[in-house]
Amino acid sequence: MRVRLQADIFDPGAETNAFLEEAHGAGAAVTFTGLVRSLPDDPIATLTLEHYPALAEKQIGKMIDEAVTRFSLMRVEVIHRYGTMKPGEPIVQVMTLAPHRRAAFEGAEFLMDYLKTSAPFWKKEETGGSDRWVDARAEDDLAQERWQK
Amino acid sequence: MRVRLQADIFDPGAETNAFLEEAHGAGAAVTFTGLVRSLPDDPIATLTLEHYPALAEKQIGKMIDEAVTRFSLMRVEVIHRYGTMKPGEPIVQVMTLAPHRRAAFEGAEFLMDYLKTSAPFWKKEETGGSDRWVDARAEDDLAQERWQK
Amino acid sequence: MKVMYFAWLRERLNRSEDEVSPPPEVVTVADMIDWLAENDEAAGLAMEKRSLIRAALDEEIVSPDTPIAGAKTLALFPPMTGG
Amino acid sequence: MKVMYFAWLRERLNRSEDEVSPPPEVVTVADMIDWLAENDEAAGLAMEKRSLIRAALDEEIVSPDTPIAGAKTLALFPPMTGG
Repeated sequence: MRVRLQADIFDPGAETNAFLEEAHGAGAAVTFTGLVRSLPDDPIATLTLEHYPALAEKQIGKMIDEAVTRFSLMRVEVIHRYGTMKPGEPIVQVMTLAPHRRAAFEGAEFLMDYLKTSAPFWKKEETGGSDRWVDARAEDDLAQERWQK
Repeated sequence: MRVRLQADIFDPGAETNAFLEEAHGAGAAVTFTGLVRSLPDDPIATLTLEHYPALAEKQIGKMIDEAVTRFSLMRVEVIHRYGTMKPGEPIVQVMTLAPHRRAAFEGAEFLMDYLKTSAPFWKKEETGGSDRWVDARAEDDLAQERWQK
Repeated sequence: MKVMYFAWLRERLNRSEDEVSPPPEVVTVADMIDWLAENDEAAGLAMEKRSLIRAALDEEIVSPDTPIAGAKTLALFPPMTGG
Repeated sequence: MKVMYFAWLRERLNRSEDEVSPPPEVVTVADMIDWLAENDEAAGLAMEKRSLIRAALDEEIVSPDTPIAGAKTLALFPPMTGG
């Protein structure tokens, strides 16, 4: 299963190990784990992700196809959560497998850059009493644009 | 412990989970795992890594200091094996933790590029009856050079 | 035609979808947004900044000039913040 | 002074280290490599291509023109292939 959308928390290391079980003789594996951030100068209580399930699955599937072709990846898996989560919990994990490191790194970065701007999820931060929808970042748009041929 | 050199095999996912236990509110974690490659057109029986222990520990420590400063990483860990290992086994793992994804990715790539060219390890592939020392790749020198300011 | 709303757009409209029958002069996604905004005060306010509204037609992300003819579902939402 | 050898250099010399006392005209790492190559046929052959020999002086990677005065250990090895 290349795309998994779930409300439940997942175990980052266990997912990596399961992914590596079929390593097919590959030389390089990259795991990116996105965590619910909570820095001292910007603490949050919880993060809630709303999503559009059918479109999310379709969009991420397309991104994976593109990444596999473009970077000749041997395998890719994306896990993305929705619902409410606490600081420190994993939100998203992207795993790539390739003969050499450059492709594994680039494939994972490409997928993360696209997930940020083109996967139908919306983040809302709850900080004590007030809620705020997270604005899309211009930086993320730029990160995505650098992959455009 | 930021650098670990060992002959024993390690568990990639368990190492990532231990690393993530002190996530310090970070938003992004990257794990790179280098595996003993064995592709159909270039199969190997075993891979043996020779190393120069004191220099390896020192060199990797310097690389980590440089990566932490340069990419403002919150935490880094490098595990590197030596001795004889079989295809599919992990050789090296680099883990980085940062507020945002770009730094975590770049820090891990930087460390891998430096490990390839500047950490005193030498790989020998055993393929059926014959042994051969792996040549340094010009590609790896170029990958390292791109980080030079 | 079903229109779905997500994130703050859903919250400001206080509903997650509408079932609508736009008149024949509503041809594109942009026309549809204009028509929804004209016929509902909450929608008019929520979608005042058109540049903040993204659309998907039958689970395909589309630009505002895309014709809606034949589509069953239009989803309207703010810029995505996944990952 | 101790000289250590690694990888195929160690294999071709059939030993992992030497204890040597170079004459005073041996000033730099490059001089030391020349001196070792002159005084041992196996070393001469193994280090024929000087561009393939890297050096570390007291656990510090150095260039061939580095003076060896005062150093306890010189390590000689092929280009590294870590990671």
